[in-house]
Amino acid sequence: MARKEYAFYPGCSSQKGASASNYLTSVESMCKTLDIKMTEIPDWNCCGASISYAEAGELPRHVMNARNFALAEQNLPGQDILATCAACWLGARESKERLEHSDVLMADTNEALKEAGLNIKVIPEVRHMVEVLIEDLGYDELKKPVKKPLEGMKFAGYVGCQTNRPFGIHGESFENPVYLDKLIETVGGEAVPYDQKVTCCGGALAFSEPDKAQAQIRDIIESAYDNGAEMIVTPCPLCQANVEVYQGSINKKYGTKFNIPVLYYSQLMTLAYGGSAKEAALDGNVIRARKLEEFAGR
Amino acid sequence: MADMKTAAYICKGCELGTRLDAAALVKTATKEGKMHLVREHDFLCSAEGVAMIQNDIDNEGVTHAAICACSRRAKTEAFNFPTTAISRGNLREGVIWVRPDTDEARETTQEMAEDYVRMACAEVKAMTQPKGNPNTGGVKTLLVVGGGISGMTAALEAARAGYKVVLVEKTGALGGWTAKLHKRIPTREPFKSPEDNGIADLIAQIEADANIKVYLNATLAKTAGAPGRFKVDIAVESGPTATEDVGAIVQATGFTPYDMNKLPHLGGGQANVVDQAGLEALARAANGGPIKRADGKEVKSVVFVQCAGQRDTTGEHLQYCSGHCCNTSIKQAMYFKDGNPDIDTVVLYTDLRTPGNGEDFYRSAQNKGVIFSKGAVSRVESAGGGCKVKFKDLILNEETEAEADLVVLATGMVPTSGPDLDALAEATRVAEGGDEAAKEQVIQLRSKSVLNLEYRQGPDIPQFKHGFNDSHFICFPYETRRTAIYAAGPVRRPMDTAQAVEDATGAAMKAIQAMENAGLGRAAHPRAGDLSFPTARLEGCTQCKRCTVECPFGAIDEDERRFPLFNESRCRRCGTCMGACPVRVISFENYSVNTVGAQIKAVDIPDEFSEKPRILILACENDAYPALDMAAMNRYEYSAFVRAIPVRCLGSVNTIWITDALNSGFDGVMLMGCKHGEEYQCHFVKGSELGRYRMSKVYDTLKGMNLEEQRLMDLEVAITDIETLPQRINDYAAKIVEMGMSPFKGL
Amino acid sequence: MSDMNQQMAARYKNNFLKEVEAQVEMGEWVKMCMQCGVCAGSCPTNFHPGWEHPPQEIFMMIRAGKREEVLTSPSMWMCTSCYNCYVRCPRKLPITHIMHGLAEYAYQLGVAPKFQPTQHLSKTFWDNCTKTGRVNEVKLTQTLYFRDGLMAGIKQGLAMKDVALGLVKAKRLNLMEALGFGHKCKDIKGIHAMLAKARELEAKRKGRQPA
Amino acid sequence: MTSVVATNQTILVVGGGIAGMTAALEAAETGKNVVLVEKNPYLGGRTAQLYRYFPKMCHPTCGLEINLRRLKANPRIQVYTLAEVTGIEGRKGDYTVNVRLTPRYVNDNCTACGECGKAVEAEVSDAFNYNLGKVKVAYLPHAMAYPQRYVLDPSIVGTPDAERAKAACKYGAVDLDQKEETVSLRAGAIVWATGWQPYDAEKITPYRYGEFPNVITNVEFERLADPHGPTGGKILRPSDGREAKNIAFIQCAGSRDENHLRHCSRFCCMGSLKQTHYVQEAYGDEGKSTIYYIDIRAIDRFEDFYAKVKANPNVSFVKSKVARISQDKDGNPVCWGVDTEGYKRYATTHDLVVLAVGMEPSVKGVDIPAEVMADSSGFIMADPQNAGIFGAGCATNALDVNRAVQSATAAALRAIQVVNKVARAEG
Repeated sequence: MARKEYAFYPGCSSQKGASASNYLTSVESMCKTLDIKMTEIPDWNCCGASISYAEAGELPRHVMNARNFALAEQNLPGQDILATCAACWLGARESKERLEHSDVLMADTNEALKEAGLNIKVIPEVRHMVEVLIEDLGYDELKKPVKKPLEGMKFAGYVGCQTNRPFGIHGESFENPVYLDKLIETVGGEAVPYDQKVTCCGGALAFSEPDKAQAQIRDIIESAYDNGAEMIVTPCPLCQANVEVYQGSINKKYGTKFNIPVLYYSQLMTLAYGGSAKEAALDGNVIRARKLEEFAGR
Repeated sequence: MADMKTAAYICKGCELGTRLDAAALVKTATKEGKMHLVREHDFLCSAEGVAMIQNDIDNEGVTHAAICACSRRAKTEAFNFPTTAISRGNLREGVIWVRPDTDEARETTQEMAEDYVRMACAEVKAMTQPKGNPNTGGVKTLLVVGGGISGMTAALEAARAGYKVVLVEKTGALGGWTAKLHKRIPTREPFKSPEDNGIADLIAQIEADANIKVYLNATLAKTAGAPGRFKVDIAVESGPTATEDVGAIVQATGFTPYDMNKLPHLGGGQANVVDQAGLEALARAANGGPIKRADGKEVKSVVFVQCAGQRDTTGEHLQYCSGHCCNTSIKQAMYFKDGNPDIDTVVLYTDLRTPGNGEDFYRSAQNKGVIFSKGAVSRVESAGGGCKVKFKDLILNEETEAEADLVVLATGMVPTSGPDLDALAEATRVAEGGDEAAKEQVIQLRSKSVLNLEYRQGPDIPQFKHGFNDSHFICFPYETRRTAIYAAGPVRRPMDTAQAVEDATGAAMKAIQAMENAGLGRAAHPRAGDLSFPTARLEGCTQCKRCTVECPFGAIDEDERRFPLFNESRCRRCGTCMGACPVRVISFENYSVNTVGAQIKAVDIPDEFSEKPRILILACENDAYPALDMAAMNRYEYSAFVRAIPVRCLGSVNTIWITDALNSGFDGVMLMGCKHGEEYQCHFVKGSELGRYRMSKVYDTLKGMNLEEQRLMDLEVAITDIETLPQRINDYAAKIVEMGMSPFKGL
Repeated sequence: MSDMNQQMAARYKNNFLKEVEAQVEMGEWVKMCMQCGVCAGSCPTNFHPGWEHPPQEIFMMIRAGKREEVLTSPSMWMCTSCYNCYVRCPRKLPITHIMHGLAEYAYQLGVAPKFQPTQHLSKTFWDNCTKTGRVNEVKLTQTLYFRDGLMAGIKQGLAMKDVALGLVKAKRLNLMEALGFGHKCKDIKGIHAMLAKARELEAKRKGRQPA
Repeated sequence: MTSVVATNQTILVVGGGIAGMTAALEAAETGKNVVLVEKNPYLGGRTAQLYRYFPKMCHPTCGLEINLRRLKANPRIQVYTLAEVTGIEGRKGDYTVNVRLTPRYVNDNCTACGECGKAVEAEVSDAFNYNLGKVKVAYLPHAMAYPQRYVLDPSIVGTPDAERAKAACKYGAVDLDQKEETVSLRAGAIVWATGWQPYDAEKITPYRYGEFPNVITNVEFERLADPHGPTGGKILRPSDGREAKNIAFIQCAGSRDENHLRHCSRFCCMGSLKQTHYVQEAYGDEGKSTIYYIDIRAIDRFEDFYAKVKANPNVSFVKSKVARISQDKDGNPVCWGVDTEGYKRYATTHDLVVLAVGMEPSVKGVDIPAEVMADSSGFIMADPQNAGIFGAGCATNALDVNRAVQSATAAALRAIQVVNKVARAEG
């Protein structure tokens, strides 16, 4: 019997072969150590993300999330929904909030859900993995299993937007959240201070407005370098991808020589807990974190 | 005084005993101060030391005591002997704390201390302890002029405190402008909607209150007398003139809206353009139903133009902001929106000013769909069936226009404060020269008078800025220049009804206080409670009228023989009259030409070969003297050659003190007074200015004595000049040394 | 679509603020703006020269009835959903959602700027994820690249080749998905029925004819 | 044991700032007996911590001197400092109030000679200067502190400094045996004048107060400009002591903001306009001030003052609420935002940023008797039940000094109405 059980909502990008598959792998290893049990919500669907607003309109977006609520409630009663993706978490939480505050929306939503043979009475809590780690376990609990502290390694904790605004992690400030720095320190690493911690990476506009997005990504990486970071750590798949994969084109555009690995907190924790490079899915990084790979080898 | 028994007390605490030769000070007080009783004590302000003094008063019959210890500003609770004349020799802050503790300084420091002992003895002997005059008038009825919300509030609040009130209203009904309001700006949470103007209830309360006597259709024909004994003639339309005895006055005569006909470019005077008062009338006429224009058309769209003829930089219109208009327009926009949300209401503003909880009211208006645009209006023209408002949208940065059935101009408040006394005085001066136009002007100005005071200095209370009867002081909003007469409400300062209620209550408080103190012969602010008062030896008076002209408070009239006629309860005890008198016949019991003159004469002047100049400092007791004290507390040193005497105000400085000082061999005189001019700091209004003006005359005297002008130095000192003041003193001392000793020594 | 545009303008008697309040997600908040400009300053600022119109200006334009200018503006489409404006607004306006809502409305009315890339992304993304209930990243990328025709697509593709290769190497891009071997929901039928209903209800509530 | 002489005809005034002093003085000068309690060791409150007043640029200590003289001359007022009301029982016309007196460790014998201050060594941060500087553990709070008696910081007890202070005092004024005590007194009416506190700037996270040393508050800036402040009146940057010549003033820092204070604090616009004078006074044409604002609220005749400042070429106005502040490599604060008049982006570097923080009522969160009604911002409202407890000054609303004094004068009359009624009833 695991000490914590959750209705797991991995989200599209975390699936096998998808852009954040390494996130999922490392999360699974981490949770194994922490004895967190995650049961995937059967037949869950995409949250629609924030970008679909124009085509989707309002209700369809909420209905997409509502379907997941209904499935979770039906199959995993009493369990909080646990998301690892910042966008999934935000999208689902927004829908929850909106539905709970509007009887009209709620009624329409249930009418639409009926078409899929579903309906919702109570909407489960929607939690982000980071919330669960901090609020349900706490930094002390997270520190206990540390076998190999990541001593002498400097990380820039890149929080970005969607785990931070508008809901954020309880008790954190929008302008200078420190939970990620604390997680880094919990596993023995050093969190460098830098002023682009919550700058937007451009989000989905990395596709549609690459120049503008990449200008922001450049600022983020530059600041991380300037403050002595060897690696960047993030809780968000889109942040991870944007900041990692465009370094090449940014170098072309601005003549920079960026080559900084961008990792998930879950990868660091897996390693600190003694996990292998494989378990931490270090092979999933486009810019390989050599230093960590060696560390894992030791 | 036959039964005068004097005593001097020399304190040895706070290192006075070690830094100074106390025995020598005792000797000085005995031999030179000629005190009947001289005692020293190790710790004079201790219970034991105080008991010693009290015992001398009780059992030795001491009537006059010179306490030579610390500054008069220190240990006031300990050295408090109400029935005894007390002078304070300032040996601590005045001497040892501003002098270095070195052997070479010892001699001059001791000389300084001995002089302060001499001065304290001399001063106290010239003093008598004022007992106060209980016969200055004890009427405890309050006169309130103006029956608007301010006046009615003042009347009711005074009545609630148990005082009788006479309320005079010039129109046929109570209520004033507030009664003309459809509703008023909310005064309580949630600050979301206009609330009832509350006037009916106030009127009912007034009518039910036996302590309040109301005169309608009435004005003041004459106000004679002084606080505690005013006699007012009340002219009642179609009726005999009534006379009332009152003790104090609250002037709550309100305002009139700025005439919008002066704003043709904003459509003032056009059909379909009203001012805020006009809109209130339309709203009342609609009585909850749809608001209609004068031509009967239902208003479907309305534009509010803020700051119409206000915050004007051209000099043509009102320079000031009337404070309430933003909230008022918000309120009026709600008249429309609450009735019919589909009516377009636009407020054009440059700075929206809704202080405090007004912010909630602003938000509520937005929530109700009132549109606020930051725009500068250039023209309002009639177009089609309504108006076209041309303005620059400051956010979208473009010239644009809005159409509306009705335009409301937020014009400002113009106080009903009577004639400008300076203008009147000037006109009167010219008129006395026989100028007919001036005579006309005098009549015309006097016809605007509200109070018709029978005061030498004019029929109304002086105006401050823009015609408002406000106080000049931030800390003292009710510091009036006519004792026991207080302005309240929009006549004092532009304000809304809620503020007017608060203001009227405060004014009533001050008026009640003034009546109570007048009855006891006590002064009003800022020398509150002072029992001393000026008397004149009329035998010596030359009827020069300087005292009557210069009194900042209009306390002195002239009797039929043109002698000064003092109205004690109007007097604020500043001593300006005393300083003004060329023949020195005016004095207070405890502050006179003599109390200061004697101190000057008491100072020991070394001969001219001693290289020890003497510099007299006459320091304003409110700013300069505390600054000197605080410099001492910080141990900032200054010259041992100065001898400082606190004065009530530079205005009380009589030039004889300067000339006496210079004649008796002082080498220099420093005057320290507060800022004068437009932003004057003097709480006796023109005191420091007058003092300085008179000093300018002394320079001629100096020439006559073949003395350098620099022998007299005039410093403007603020209470915060703690560091700079000692430096300025030392610079002056150096200059005097450089100049050489005065030739008048030992003559 | 464009006749729907005229219909709407007519329905609200050219009172654009009222139209926005009724039609745009969170549009009822527009009137609460006090023009402090915090939103404008909070928007990621290296978007030089910035947007054509920042949020607070758009709100002012709405109040000033500049319907055409607002709906055809590219500004709303620049929103990265970073929520900086949202959390800093002293009047608590949900600005991010209002921006999305305005974009959505302009798009539904068919007056949004043509070839606006984010608009295309939005449609592509939604179609992609609702087709099977889950995102097919390869197809998503393809559609994005090839929106302007084959050549442009190849060019784009080449430009992004390194990115793609990197992801493939890292097993984070599965080209097999291109052939339809992607992740899918089981109850696709149910999802489609549910979404069709949702669209119908929303159109009904907002008085828009179904798209 | 302290004993307070008071009856049901006594007026209790809580708070010894300018509002409380005014209420006490106006009542006493009308012949009423007053007990004035103040939690600080001195009277004067926040006005004593201001350098100058708008619009006259005169000095608050001038008015304080007058009020202190009125107080010293008036035997009807009993003053208790280091005193806080802990409970009120009874009703209009007959209250029993508990007041907690914290030890000063210095008794009436003190002559303010300063020997104890010289003798002690330890220092504590200087609350009077908003902790911008330090004071000895035996100190006189400020040059015009009344009562003019030294204070021993509680931390001194049981330390060698305590013995040093005791030994240095020739007058037996240092009394280390003083204990906290609670006295109970009667009153017929109560004036609640507990004033305001500056809004906690750290809560306005985009401005990074507390993190960036060169971001300070308007109240702190008053102390910097004051010749008796921690810098001797020089306007220097906290980070490196360099002269701050290019200064940003950010309006509505906390005010008019539903995330912070809903209300407009009224005084801050005028406060910043005033403070641009300090910059001009200190650096002449080299001193540059920039005011970032939403609406300039220079109400009624204060408009004159605004006009004067606008005419100063060294002062510029930007209609914009600054979105965030960053810090460059030299520790200069950079203001980011958009000038809304015509939409211009800026990222402007300044030497120093002054946050015009708003007013929060001090009563907020403090346990005051149920009879006192506060609005949702914590300001005391006029009580419809017409009880015997009346708010005065900034405890009732966001007010400037002039209006606070007005309000206190009105409150004095309301209190007098109650005790006069009691007096009439008791004949």
